[in-house]
Amino acid sequence: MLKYIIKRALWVIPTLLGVLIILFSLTYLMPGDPASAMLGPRATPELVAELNQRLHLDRAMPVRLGYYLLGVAKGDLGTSVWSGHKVSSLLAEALPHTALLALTSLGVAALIGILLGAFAAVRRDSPIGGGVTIASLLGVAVPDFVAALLLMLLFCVQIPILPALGAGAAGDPIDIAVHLILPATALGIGWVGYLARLTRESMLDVLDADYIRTARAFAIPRRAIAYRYALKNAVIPSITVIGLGVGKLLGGAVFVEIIFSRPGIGKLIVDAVYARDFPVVQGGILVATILFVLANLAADISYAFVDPRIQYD
Amino acid sequence: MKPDLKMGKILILMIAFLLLLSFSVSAVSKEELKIATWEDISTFDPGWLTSVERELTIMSCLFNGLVKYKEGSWDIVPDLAESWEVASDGQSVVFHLRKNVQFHKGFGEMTAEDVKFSYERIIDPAAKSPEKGTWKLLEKVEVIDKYTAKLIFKDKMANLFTSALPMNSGYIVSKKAVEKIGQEKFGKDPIGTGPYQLASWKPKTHVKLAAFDGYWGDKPKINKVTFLPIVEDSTSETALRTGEINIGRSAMINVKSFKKNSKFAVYSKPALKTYWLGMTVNKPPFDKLELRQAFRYAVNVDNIVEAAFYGTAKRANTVLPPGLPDYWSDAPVYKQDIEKAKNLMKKAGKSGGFKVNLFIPGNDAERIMAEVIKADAAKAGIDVVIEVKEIGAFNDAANKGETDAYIQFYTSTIDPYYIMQWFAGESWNPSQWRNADFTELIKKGASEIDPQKRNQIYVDAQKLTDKDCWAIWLTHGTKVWIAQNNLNIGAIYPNGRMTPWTMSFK
Amino acid sequence: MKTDTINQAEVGMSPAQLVLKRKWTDTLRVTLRAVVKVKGGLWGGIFISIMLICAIGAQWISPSDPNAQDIMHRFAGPSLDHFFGTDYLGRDIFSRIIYGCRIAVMVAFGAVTLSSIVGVFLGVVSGYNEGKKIDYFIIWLFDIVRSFPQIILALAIVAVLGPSLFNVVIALAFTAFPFYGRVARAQTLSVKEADYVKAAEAMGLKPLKIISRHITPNIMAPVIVCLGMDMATMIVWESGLSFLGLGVRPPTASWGIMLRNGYKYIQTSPWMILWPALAIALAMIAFSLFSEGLRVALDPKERER
Amino acid sequence: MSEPLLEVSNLTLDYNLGNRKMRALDRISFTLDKGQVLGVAGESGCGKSTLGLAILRLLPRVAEIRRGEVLFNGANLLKLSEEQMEQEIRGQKITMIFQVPQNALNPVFKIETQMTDILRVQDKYQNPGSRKRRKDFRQQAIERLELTGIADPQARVSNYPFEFSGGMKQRVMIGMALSSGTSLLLADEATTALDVTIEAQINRLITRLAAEYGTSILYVTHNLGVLSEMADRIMIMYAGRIFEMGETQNVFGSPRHPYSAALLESLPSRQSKGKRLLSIPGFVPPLDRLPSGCSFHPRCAFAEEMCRQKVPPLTEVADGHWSACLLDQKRGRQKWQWT
Repeated sequence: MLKYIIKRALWVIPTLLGVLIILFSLTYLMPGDPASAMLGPRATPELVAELNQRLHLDRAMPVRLGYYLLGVAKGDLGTSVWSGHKVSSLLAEALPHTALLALTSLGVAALIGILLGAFAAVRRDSPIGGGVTIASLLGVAVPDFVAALLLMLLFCVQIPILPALGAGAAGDPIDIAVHLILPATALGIGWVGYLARLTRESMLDVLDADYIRTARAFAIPRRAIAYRYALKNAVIPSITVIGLGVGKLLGGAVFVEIIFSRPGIGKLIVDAVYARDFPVVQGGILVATILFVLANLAADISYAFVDPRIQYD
Repeated sequence: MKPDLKMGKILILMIAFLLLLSFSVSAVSKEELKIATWEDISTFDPGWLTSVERELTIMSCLFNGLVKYKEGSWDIVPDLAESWEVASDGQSVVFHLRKNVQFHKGFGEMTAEDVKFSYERIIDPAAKSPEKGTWKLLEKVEVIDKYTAKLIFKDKMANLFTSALPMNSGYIVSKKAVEKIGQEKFGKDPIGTGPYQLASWKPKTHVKLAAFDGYWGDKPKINKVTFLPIVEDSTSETALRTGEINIGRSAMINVKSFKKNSKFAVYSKPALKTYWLGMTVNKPPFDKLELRQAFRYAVNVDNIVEAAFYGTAKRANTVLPPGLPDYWSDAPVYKQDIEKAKNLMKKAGKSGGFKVNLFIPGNDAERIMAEVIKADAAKAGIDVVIEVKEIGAFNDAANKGETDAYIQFYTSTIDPYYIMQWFAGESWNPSQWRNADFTELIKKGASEIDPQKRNQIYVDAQKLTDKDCWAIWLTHGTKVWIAQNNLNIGAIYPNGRMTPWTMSFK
Repeated sequence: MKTDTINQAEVGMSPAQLVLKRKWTDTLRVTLRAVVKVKGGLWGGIFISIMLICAIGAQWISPSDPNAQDIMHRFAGPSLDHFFGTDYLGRDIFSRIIYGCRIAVMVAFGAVTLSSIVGVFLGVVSGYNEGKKIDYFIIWLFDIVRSFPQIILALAIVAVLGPSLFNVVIALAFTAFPFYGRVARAQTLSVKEADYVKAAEAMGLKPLKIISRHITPNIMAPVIVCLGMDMATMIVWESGLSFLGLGVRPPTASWGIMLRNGYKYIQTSPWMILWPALAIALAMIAFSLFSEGLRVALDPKERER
Repeated sequence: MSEPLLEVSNLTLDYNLGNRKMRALDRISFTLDKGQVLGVAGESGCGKSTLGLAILRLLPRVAEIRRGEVLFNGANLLKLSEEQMEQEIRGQKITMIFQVPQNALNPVFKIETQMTDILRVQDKYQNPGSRKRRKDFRQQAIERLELTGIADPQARVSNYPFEFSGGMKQRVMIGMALSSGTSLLLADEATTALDVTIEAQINRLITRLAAEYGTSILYVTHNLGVLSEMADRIMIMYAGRIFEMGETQNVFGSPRHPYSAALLESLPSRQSKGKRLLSIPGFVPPLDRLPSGCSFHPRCAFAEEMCRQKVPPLTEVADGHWSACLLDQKRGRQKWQWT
């Protein structure tokens, strides 16, 4: 098992190196002089010169790349041009909010989606089956930021019962939970339908498998067969999808955080983009990418936990 | 028991739990005041502040100056200085400081040393402070004794008491603190003498202030104030409706609906800024005075202001906002008069009409104004072509005079010099208007200390502007604050700036 | 069951040559008929054709000029002369939705074609040179671009290049090409073992010729299915970027910008947000149904059933 | 003769696939005594597997029992409630092993988990109050594996199914299916998927354990060779009907139905060395479009006009030897010689 994890982990390193190089080269795409673009209207000549010096913008490309990689290795992602805070501290503050949002939305959606899918498969002819197909279509149809807008319209504007702002007072779990309801629903809603349909289809296949018939032949209770024996097999396709989905989810988090003014990596990146605060943009994307790569790794590993056959190939 | 029933039960339980949570939404907890602002503050260092008006509400909580505007009006009253004497030649002022005033976070008592340090650090050429211009007439500060400081000037400084001392560059910082943590860090961790001190600052997320129990003046009634940077008006409106913020703002169009709603109280004040429809005077068509006057009669200012500000703002008749001492109260009010406009055009040989390029920035107010101007001007045969430009490009093009007409706004302070100085100079004078008498008047005004003489100088300057008709004044806009009705908002300055330390919950 | 008339001459030809031999219009007709047979495909097809018609003939179809402002009647509700009502500048929302199709279609087709061309080319090249250095380099490239969360990378690229329709297409294409690349590479790995490829190699054809003549046509089926699905995603991302103010420049009518304005005036007129949301949702459903139909039509296993 | 353990009478069953109605079992009647092995033979698609599933009521949704009774120790299994089937019959009195051992075990659970689950369920039904804990069931499972001849069961029990070969997996199934409480084992093509050497070992294991526990077996297979060694009595089925039934040596010795004879002739054996083996022409008819009369007549070399009109009833042509062939009944014992 360990060999398999290490193999997967080692492959991440060259990928991340490539990610850093692409992130670094983005600044070259910037039209005009990056420093004055970053400073914008406040660009007095002295400030531009000072920034050029601080970000080594005036040196040759390989030298700058070296500085950048060295900096990232040391954990120093530079300082925000706009607020003067260290990028790493800004990210450290924003990360927990995004992680919480991602985990709750994906977690709850996966739980409800998979259970709904299994439920629809067990009750094959019930209307639930049809409902699941429609839900999955809706899930695909309504992108997360449109769902966020409609949810806000419904629960904050028309019937103002849920908060539409921020992530709640730190340390007050109820308040944090209440501030999570709408954003997590917006992000997760697409997943419920999709995972439900995926689980329902694979569950229907699994229920026809021989080992299920064996279990019935030995009088294992019907519920244990469906929700333990069959579900563990049926959930395998969902796990890969969830691993890949984290990337899409992080993308969605950007919009949900903006719409609900929630602190987080997404909002940090977009605010930095508006303020042309490039070190923060680079740092934010790097962290989001690392989150995504780790999530994929986690999915691969959990895949092996669920399906033992994976460990050995 | 059927397996699927159990599943159904779990789902219903989960949904019920979520709903239960939502009803326990704690309305904004009593002792914390939440205020929505436009953008986040970029630095807390009074000497390095750039966009002034928006950040003064926060800065005035953290710092005091030697003098201040009395809360709710522009009268100058003592603050950290109990009294002062102005030298007969006006070249120096001696301030007697209040005793036993403590700085935040245990940085000790405020003394004349701090006053000297606070001003000299701004005029120090090496420090490159953006406020250098405000104090260019200050030569140095002398420490007479622990509680007495003498400011010495190169020349008489007219706006010392009106827009220097009581504004951000006049705030007193703790010398010990700045020397200990350095200017850059001080921008993130300010030490002043104000009623509140900085509790935490998360860029683009919130600024949390906590009441300073060692404050020399009367303690604020609310001990926690949080400023939330909210860019979109609609987000602030929604937060007001769900009770998440105490004070916020709304799009102009929705102000009426908040006024009607008993849960809210609406406070609106004319903003200290002026919108105008400017004409470039150094090239056709507006190099001819008659055509400028014709354009003035063609447009209907009342319509423009009503459309863009939905009735929340009044029209402006001159560059200075009303309420300022040197406001030209009997400035002429030009009503739309198509006939007069046509006659003037015939006199200038353009009876068949002419084309006008109108540049505007992308925000909604200017867009709406441009549309109304285009519709009215067409009645007089003037064909207005609107071009929307991104804010940076708009300012460049307007300042270089690349357009025939433009819609621009400048913010001002209670000191007329602050806004009128630009029209005498080269930069930020979009109409390219050069008038020697006007420039002479502005220079004299800058060093005239006697208030009556100073007011007359600025009124004459406004008359000159009206005579040359290079600008059609539109409005001073309005600053609207909407507060939950469980809050008495205390004193609000004439331009809408708030004073959190005077606020309390009912 | 009507069986396809397969004459003896066509036996033994590679599927792609079969396709190329028949006029491509026949293939299109056969595929479309198959797609339409699939339950969802029909509806998907209908809505997509409506979108295409709106995109091409917007100026004739839309009742009024999308940028014509009528300040006095702004925020008007749906009425006879403004089916969907008017926005904050008094512009007719119905016409803007129709013109919005144009942006959506341009971005969807533009980004998808660009990313598939680049992706398929790289995929086939790397698949064909399996195990060589270039294969590892291309796989490395795919993995790097794939490990970025797509919309976040697109957002950064547009921010750097400056928001415009062209830059949006470039950014979206850049983030999407690895998906086509991987599909193409996987297909190439299996197709390059086929006898008609071995035969071509035996005849001494240059690798580039083999790739273009023999391999690429045979791997297009799964790629085409990806195209359908991806168009829906591209439309969402364009509107997402426009929503953030990083997409198309106003005053062009794009669904994303209309969503942004809807959000800005959510208190004043809630329905302003509904129409673009509805348009995006319908486009998404249409494309996913259509590509589902496409998948079933092009998947030989499914067709027998 | 002792009172039969299992008595199936006039069992008729249809599969409703969309608009097609397939008669999978047509008036099947037979008896099975305690400790006896009844072989059920016939080409694939003749309904022999459906028989096992019908007895244990594990039929798919689309199956519908039209008529008939299945008496087990006097109780009609078709009338029992689902709870009764689970609590008393399935996995306890009647057990079943299936053809493809590869996926007979759940791939994502350890052997130990699957075995202990089954043992716990059985224990719960047999002695409700028992306080046995997981450790006891694990020990019981290891003993079962030992009985089936799996080496080092202590370690192997915590392996996953994919770590076992086909034969080993079938041994696990047999370990579960055959225990002291089992009265009837339904073996559905139990060794067909295994190679010949393993097949012999598995079949010997089944016979040994069945004898030890006095379990009767319904051994379904298309391989007559296996039945010749294992089965006491043989039943030959064709297109859902019984064509011949009797003592193994009688049926092998003197088949009373042309189809049985044909099956025997297509069987490689010492006698047929050097001769060409028979392959019966034509195909097994689809169950929803059966030929009239005797459903074998289109392929039967000896068919006559009456075979086409009348459906031959299953009649006793000798002591304990039944056959359903009009010609045989008319002409008495015949030597149905195909080649």
